[in-house]
Amino acid sequence: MYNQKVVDYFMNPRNSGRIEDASAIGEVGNPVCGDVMKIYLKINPQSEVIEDIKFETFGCAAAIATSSMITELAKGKTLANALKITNKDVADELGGLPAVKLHCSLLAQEGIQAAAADYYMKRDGKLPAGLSFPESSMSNGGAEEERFVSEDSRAAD
Amino acid sequence: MYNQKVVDYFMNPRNSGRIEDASAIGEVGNPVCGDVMKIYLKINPQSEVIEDIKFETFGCAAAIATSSMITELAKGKTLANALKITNKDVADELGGLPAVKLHCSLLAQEGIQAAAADYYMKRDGKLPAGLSFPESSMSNGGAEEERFVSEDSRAAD
Amino acid sequence: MTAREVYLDNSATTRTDPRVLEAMAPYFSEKYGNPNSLHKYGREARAAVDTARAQTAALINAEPADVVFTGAGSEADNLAVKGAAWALREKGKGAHIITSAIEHHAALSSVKWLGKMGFEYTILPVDGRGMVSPDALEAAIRPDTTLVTIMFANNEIGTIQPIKKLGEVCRRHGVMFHTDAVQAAGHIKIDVKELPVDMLTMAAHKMYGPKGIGALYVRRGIKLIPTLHGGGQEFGLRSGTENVPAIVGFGKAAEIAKARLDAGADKKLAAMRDYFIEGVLSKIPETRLTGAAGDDRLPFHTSFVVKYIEGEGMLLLLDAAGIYASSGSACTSGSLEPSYVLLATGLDHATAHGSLRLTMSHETTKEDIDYVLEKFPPIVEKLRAMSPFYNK
Amino acid sequence: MTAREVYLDNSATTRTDPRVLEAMAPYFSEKYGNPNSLHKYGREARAAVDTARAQTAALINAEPADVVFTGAGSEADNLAVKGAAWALREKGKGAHIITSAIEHHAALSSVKWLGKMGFEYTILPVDGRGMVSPDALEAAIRPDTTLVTIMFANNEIGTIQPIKKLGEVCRRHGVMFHTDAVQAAGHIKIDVKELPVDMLTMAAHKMYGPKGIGALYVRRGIKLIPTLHGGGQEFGLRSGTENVPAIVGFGKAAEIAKARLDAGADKKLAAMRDYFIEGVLSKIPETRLTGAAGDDRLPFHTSFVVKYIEGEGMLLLLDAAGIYASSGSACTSGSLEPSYVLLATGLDHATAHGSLRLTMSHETTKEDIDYVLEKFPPIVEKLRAMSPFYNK
Ligand SMILES: Cc1ncc(COP(=O)(O)O)c(C=O)c1O
Ligand SMILES: Cc1ncc(COP(=O)(O)O)c(C=O)c1O
Ligand code: FES
Ligand code: FES
Repeated sequence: MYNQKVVDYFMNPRNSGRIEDASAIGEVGNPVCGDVMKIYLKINPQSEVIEDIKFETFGCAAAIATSSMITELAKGKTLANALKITNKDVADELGGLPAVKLHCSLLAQEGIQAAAADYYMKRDGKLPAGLSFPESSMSNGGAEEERFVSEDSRAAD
Repeated sequence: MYNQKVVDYFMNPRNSGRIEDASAIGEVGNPVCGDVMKIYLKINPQSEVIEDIKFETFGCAAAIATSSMITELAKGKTLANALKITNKDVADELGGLPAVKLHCSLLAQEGIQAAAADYYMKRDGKLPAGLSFPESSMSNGGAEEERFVSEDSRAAD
Repeated sequence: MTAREVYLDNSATTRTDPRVLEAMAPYFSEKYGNPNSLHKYGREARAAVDTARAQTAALINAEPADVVFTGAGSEADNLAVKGAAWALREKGKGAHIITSAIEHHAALSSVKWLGKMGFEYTILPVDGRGMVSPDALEAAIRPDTTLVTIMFANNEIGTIQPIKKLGEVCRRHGVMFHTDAVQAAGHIKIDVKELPVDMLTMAAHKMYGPKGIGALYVRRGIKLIPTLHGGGQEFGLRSGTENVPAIVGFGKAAEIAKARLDAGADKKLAAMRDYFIEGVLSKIPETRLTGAAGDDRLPFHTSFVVKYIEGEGMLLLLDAAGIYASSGSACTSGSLEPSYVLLATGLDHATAHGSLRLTMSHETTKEDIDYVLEKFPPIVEKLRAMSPFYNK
Repeated sequence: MTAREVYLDNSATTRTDPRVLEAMAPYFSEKYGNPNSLHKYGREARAAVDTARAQTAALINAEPADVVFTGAGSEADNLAVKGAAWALREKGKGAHIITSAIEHHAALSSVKWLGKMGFEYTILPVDGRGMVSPDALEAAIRPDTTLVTIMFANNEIGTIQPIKKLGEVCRRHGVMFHTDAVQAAGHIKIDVKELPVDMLTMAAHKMYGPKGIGALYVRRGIKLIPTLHGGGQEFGLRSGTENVPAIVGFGKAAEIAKARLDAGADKKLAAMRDYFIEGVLSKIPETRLTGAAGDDRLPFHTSFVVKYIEGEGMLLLLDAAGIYASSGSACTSGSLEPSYVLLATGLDHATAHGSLRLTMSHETTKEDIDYVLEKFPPIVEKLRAMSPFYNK
C-alpha cells in the first residue's frame, strides 16, 4: 500500500536518533492512534537555522517515513521557515500516502511545532505570537455499519 | 436421482397405451402436483382376472415408471388381489424412489382402485363393501423458511 | 456413449472458459495471500482483486469502487434488497417495496422475508410475454415506497424487461431501483452510466466465469446495511476473506464478455436462437415459445411449452440422447408446483408442466442445434403416445 | 530477491494444497454442471457435492446431512448467530445472547447487529491468556438466554477455549451453543458426537483448502432462519448455486486434514511451535507471548508483543527479508485501534501496538524457523533504536 519512496524513507530512515545536547525537544502524540514522535533540534542561536535535527518515533511505517522526511526538509532551514512545512508538504514530498495513513503525517508537522515551542519557552519564557503547542483535532471516521470506501481498507482475518 | 430400474421402466414403459374395448377405465389425479393417470383394464368376467392392462400418464418420470410397474404387477392377478398392491409395493419393486417422488407412486395404486370402482359400478351399480373412489390426502410439506432436509432438494437456477 | 453431447443449460450455469481458469490458477497455490495482509503475498492478492474489480466494472461501464464482490448472485440480490430496504427505513423514508411476479427467488424471497419484518410490498403482474409495464409500476408507487427491484432478464423465459423505462419511473418518484442482471450481464450490452439503475446484480458462473462469486454494482452515494457482518471487507458491505481466485476469474470472464459484446457476438447468437426456435416450432406441433421474442429476448435463450406432456420426461429422454436441458416444471426447492414464472405469464398448470428450456452458449454450433432438432421431435412423440390428454 | 521466503501468515489464509486444487480442477471446465440440474452434468456435480459433504462431515465426526456449505467462514457465523437468534425468538424462547470479548468480527458484529434489532447481549471477558471462564458463562445465563457463541480457538492469540465445559454449561441450561472453529478445524481433533456443541463453523481456506467456501455444522433437529434467501439450496439454509469446485476442494482438504490429525501431525507442529516461541523469547528481550501456551494453544500458532515498537514496522522489515507475518496492531476495517483481542487480555494500548503473529503451516521447516530467529532480532533492534520509549 505504500509507494517506493515511503518504503525507502521507512527502511532507511534519515536522521533517526537523539541529539544529546539538543537546543529543543518536541514530543507529540497522535490522538487518532496513540502513536508518539519526539523531535530533537540543534539551533544556531544567531541565525535560528536548524543545524541538526533528529527524531524518535513510536508509530507505524508512515509515521517513521514522514518523521524521516520532515527532518530532511527542515534541516538547514530557519525555525520560522521550518514551521511553514505542513503535513501535506511532507506527504506530497513522499509521493503520497494511503488515505487511512494521512493522519500519520500530522505527527511530523506537529513535532516541529512542539520543538519550536520548547525552544521559545526555554529562551523567552513565552511563545511568540501565533505559535502554540499543537493540539490535533482529527477524529476517526468510518462507522462500521456504513459503506466504507477507502483505497486501503484492511480487514480482520 | 432415479435408480437404473426406475429409469428403465420410464424409458421402456410396459403396457403403455389404451385398450379400446376396456372392461373398465380408472382416471386419477394427483392432488400434490396435478398429474393424471388413466388405467384401462380388460377383465375376465368369470375369473375376475386382469387379462390386459394399459396406462396413459401425464406426469413425471416417476409417475410413468410406477404406472408401468403396477401394470406389470397387476396383470394376471384377480381384481381382488390387484387391489392389494400398495404404492409402497410399487416403489419397493422399483428399488425405491427419491423422497420427493414418493407421492407419485400413489397415482398407480389409486389408478387400479379407480378402475376397479368403475368396473363394479358398471356391473353392479354400486361399489362392494370396503372399496371407494380414491381420494388422496397427501399434502406438500416443507415451508420455505424452515430447514428442509431431503436427499434431493432441487433448487431454482 | 452418445454420438454427441450438447449442453443446453447455460441459464443454469456455464462452462468456465479455460482462459478464465488459467487466470485463476496461480491464486490457489502460488499467490495465495489474503488481500488484507501487508506482506508481499497480501499485496499481490490485493493487486489482483483491484484489477479484477476494474475489469468487472468495465463490463457495465461502472467505476471500480462501485462494484462489490459477493459469494453468489443470490447474495448480491439479498444485499441489494435487504440492505437498501433496511437503510432507507432507518432513515425514515418508508417501508414499501415493489417487485414483479417473475423475479428470481433470491429477490422474491428477500422481499417476502422483509414482509415478515414489518415491510409492505407489491408484486407487479406481467403480460403474456413476461413483461412488466412501466405504467403499472408508476401506479404502484406510494409515498412510502423506497425500493423497486425488477430483474433485467428472466432465467426461465428469457424476457428482457424495459429497464430504462422502469428506471425512469423510479427516478421520477425518487425511488431506488435495483435490477437483477444475473442472466443479462455479459450477454447483452449494459451501461450503468446510461441506464437509470441504482444497483445491479451479476454472477460470474452465468457468463463463463467460476461459481461462487457474484457482484453488486452500487451507485456512488448509496448507503446499504450489510447482510453479512464481520471483518469489513468489500467496503464494509461483504465481510469474509476475499475469494481471490474467483474474483480474478470474474474479472477475466467480464473482460472476455466485453470483448465479445464489442464484436457483436450477441447478434450472431440471436440469429442462431431464432433458427432454433423456428425449427422447434415447425417440427413439433402444439408447442409454443414462452417469453418474448426478438430483441426482447436473451440472445442465448430458448424456452417452450410442449402440450400434453411433462418436462421431466423430456429432460430424461433428451439426457439419454446427450442433450442437456432444463424444465420449469421441475420442483423448485421441493415444491411440486409448476414454475410460478410460467403461471404468471398466464399459462394453465397442465401446460406449464410441459415446459422445456434450452439455453445456448458461445460454444454451441449449428450442428448441435440440428442434432437437437433431429432428436427432440420423436421424444415428444414417444411421451405424447403415453399421455391421456393427447388425441392420437 | 531474498534468500528465502517463509510464509507465516497461515491464520490469515493458507496455501491451497496442490492435491486439493487437483481435485477441484475438473469441476470448472469439464464437469461444470449445476447440481440442481437433472441431466448428466447436473448429476455428476450433485454426486461430487455429496462426496465432499461426507468428507467434510467426517473431519468433525458429523453426519453429512448436518453440514451446510456457505460462501465463507464469516457467512457460516452469521447464519449460526442470526439464524438461531431469529428462530428462537420467533418461538418465544427469548432474545438474550452471550458471546465473548475476543470473538471474530463475524460473530461479534452479528451479535451487535442483533442488538440493534431488539436483542440483548452479554459480552464475557477473558483472562490474561484469553480464556473464557465457564463459571462466568454460567453466571451470565438468564432465563431469556437462547444462544451462546464462543469461538473454539482465537485467530490472534491462538488460545483454545474450554469448549467442552462451556458447552456443558449451555446444555445444563438448555441454551443453544455455537462455536466458531475456523482456526481450529483441521488443526486439532474435533468430534461433535463427543462435544456438547450445537453449531460449529469451519472455513476451507484456513486448512489448505480454497477461499470462498465455509461450512456450518448444525446438529439434527435445530431450525434456523436463513440469512440468505433464494432458491433453497443447502437444505434451504444457504441459497445460491452451489460452488461445486470449492465444495469439492473443501472435501478434499478435510480428508487430508483428517489423515494428518490421525497421524498425529498436530503434535509435531506443536513441538516446532514451542521451539519457535522459545527462540523468540530468548533472543529478543522484553517480548512476551500473547495467548495461552502448550495444549491450550493452536499447534501452528505463535504471537508476541515486542515492547517499545509497533507491529507495522516489524511486518515491513520482515517482509523485506522474505518473512510474511501479520500484526494485531494493524487497523482492522480502517480503525486504528490496536486489536480489541489483545486489549481484552489486559494489555495496554502501547504494548498491544507491538504485536506480531507468526503462524506456521505443515510446510514450514525448522530451517525456516531458524531463518526467522536469525533475521528477526536485528529488525527489532533497528526499530527500537528509533523508539522514544526504548532505553538504549
Ligand atoms: C435471474 C437470476 N437471479 C439470481 C440468480 C442467483 O444466482 P446464484 O445461483 O449464482 O446465486 C440466478 C441463477 O441462479 C438467476 O438466474
Ligand atoms: C476465528 C475466525 N472466524 C471467522 C473467520 C472468517 O472467515 P472468512 O474470512 O473465511 O469468512 C476467521 C478468518 O477470517 C477467523 O479467524
Ligand atoms: S497509525 Fe499511528 S502514526 Fe500511523
Ligand atoms: S410429480 Fe406429479 S406424479 Fe410425480
